[in-house]
Amino acid sequence: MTQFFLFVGVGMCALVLLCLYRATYGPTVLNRAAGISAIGTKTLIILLLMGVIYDRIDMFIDISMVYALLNFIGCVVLAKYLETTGEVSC
Amino acid sequence: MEVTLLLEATENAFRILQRAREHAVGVLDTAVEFTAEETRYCDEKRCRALFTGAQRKKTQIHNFVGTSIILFAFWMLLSGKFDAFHLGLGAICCTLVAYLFHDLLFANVRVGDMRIVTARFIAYIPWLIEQIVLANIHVASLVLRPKMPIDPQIIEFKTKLETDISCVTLANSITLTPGTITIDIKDGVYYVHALSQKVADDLNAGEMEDRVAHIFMEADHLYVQDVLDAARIYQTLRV
Amino acid sequence: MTRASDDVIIKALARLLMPFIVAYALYVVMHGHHSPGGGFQGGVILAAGFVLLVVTHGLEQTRKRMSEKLAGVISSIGVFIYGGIGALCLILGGNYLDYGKLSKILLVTPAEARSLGILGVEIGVALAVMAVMYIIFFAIFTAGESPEDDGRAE
Amino acid sequence: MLVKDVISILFMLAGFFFFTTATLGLLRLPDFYARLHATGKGDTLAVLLSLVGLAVYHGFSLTSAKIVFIAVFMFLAQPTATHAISRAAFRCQIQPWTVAKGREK
Repeated sequence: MTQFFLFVGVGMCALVLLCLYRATYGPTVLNRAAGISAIGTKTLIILLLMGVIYDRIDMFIDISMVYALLNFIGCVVLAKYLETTGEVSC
Repeated sequence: MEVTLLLEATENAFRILQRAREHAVGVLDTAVEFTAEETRYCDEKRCRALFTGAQRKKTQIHNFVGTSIILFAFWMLLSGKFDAFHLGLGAICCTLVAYLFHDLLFANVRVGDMRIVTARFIAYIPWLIEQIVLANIHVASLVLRPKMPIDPQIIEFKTKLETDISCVTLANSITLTPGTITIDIKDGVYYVHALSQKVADDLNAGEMEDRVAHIFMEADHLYVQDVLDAARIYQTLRV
Repeated sequence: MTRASDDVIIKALARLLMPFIVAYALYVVMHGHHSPGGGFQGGVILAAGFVLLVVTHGLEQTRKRMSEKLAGVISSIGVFIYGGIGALCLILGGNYLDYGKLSKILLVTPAEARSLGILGVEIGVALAVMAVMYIIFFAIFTAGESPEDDGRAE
Repeated sequence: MLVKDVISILFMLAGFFFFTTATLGLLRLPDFYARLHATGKGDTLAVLLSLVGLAVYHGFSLTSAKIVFIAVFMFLAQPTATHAISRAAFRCQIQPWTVAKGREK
């Protein structure tokens, strides 16, 4: 069972690398924001899988909750900043 | 001769006096009427101020207690330690947070119809999850086909929903259902990005809007609870 | 600074989530000694909650709950709590932040005194970190022009 | 192998499949708004399924209650974050990709 979670985690890391392409070469800053938001949700699951594999899920669940929270807040703040300044075409 | 003149003059003087007296009485009467009106108006105003003050105080206390209870349940879920020390810490923290943010969690919510809204909302969730699964299968089928058959467009429609929370529920439901995301809301007009003509037509049919309006009881008996609240508070004020 | 635009969705979500974010931050602070986290992390989450409130509800709504002056006072109180507990340990004859010595005045066993001392230090650190982050964010967001300073500057 | 494990594996695999389609959508779709379709919907359902799988594997305890809480939070927050980004783009007058524009190039 642990091995299955390990494989899922490795696959998730591969997906994060694919998202990283969008976050790096995305044509504008908005595409980068979308890519980073997608990376955040995948990282949330990777953290929980690490918790299951190391058998310390009660500890990792707090970390992943904070990660979800900060991902959301960062996304909203970035959107608000881009909307106020209007510098979206770089 | 002089006597008749004198008599006439006296009569004239009497008549003028009489008219003046009538006039004065009329003025006084209107003055009295005005004063009565003024007092009644003042009374009404004070009564209304008292009434709204009492109502606001009552909702504030309700909000404070409700927020504290919900936060304490949340704290116990997080903490997992049920000894007196940690529960005491939790009580202190929750009271502090509820004092700071008591007007945020329950803004524009009437206490009476909470239960019906919650029950209907829970009944709404399975339909929403079914829609989300359909949406994902739609996206997956689009992406896995080599030639993506999409025809994106932005559509606008005006909503009939009034309160904030129902607008939010409708917007997030639109985002989660197949082929559409909410882009903007301006003065009750939704701007929705749709992936193809078919989903745009589905959205314009307005099935989801009717469901959301049914959840938050916007179509029927919106003001019954207001009347009930007002009657109760007036009664306590009069006694 | 923030336009009075009708961003109903983000506003309503922030309204719903805000008490839970702050309660979670306080949980992270209070349970720092037997789960991950502690003063610094809890303070940062608290400050992030206030940042969300500023971004969605505007400056005035946030100032009503905590003004910049109050934040300055809170940051000083946080540093004072941290330094005070450390100095108290020095006075009671231990090293700096040697919590075991606190058992003489708290009337508990040294182990419990250590736990309570760590809790106190963490509360101090969290208050200081939260207030300083809040002040930094306000200074950036208003570009250094605080309306509270207007009277004194002229 | 227990029944619980099988259910957990099924949920995790479904979640992983939807994560994959969301990522492919993020890479393949032609336009910023269309990419948000993939991440906004795909990540929500995938996180939901994965968290349910983990909660089933862990069994009934306080930890799985916390996992359910994260699921509720993501359910609320992910559409809102999608809306926030797309609104920023819309207010800055970025026009969406259409079929006619695609043919010109």
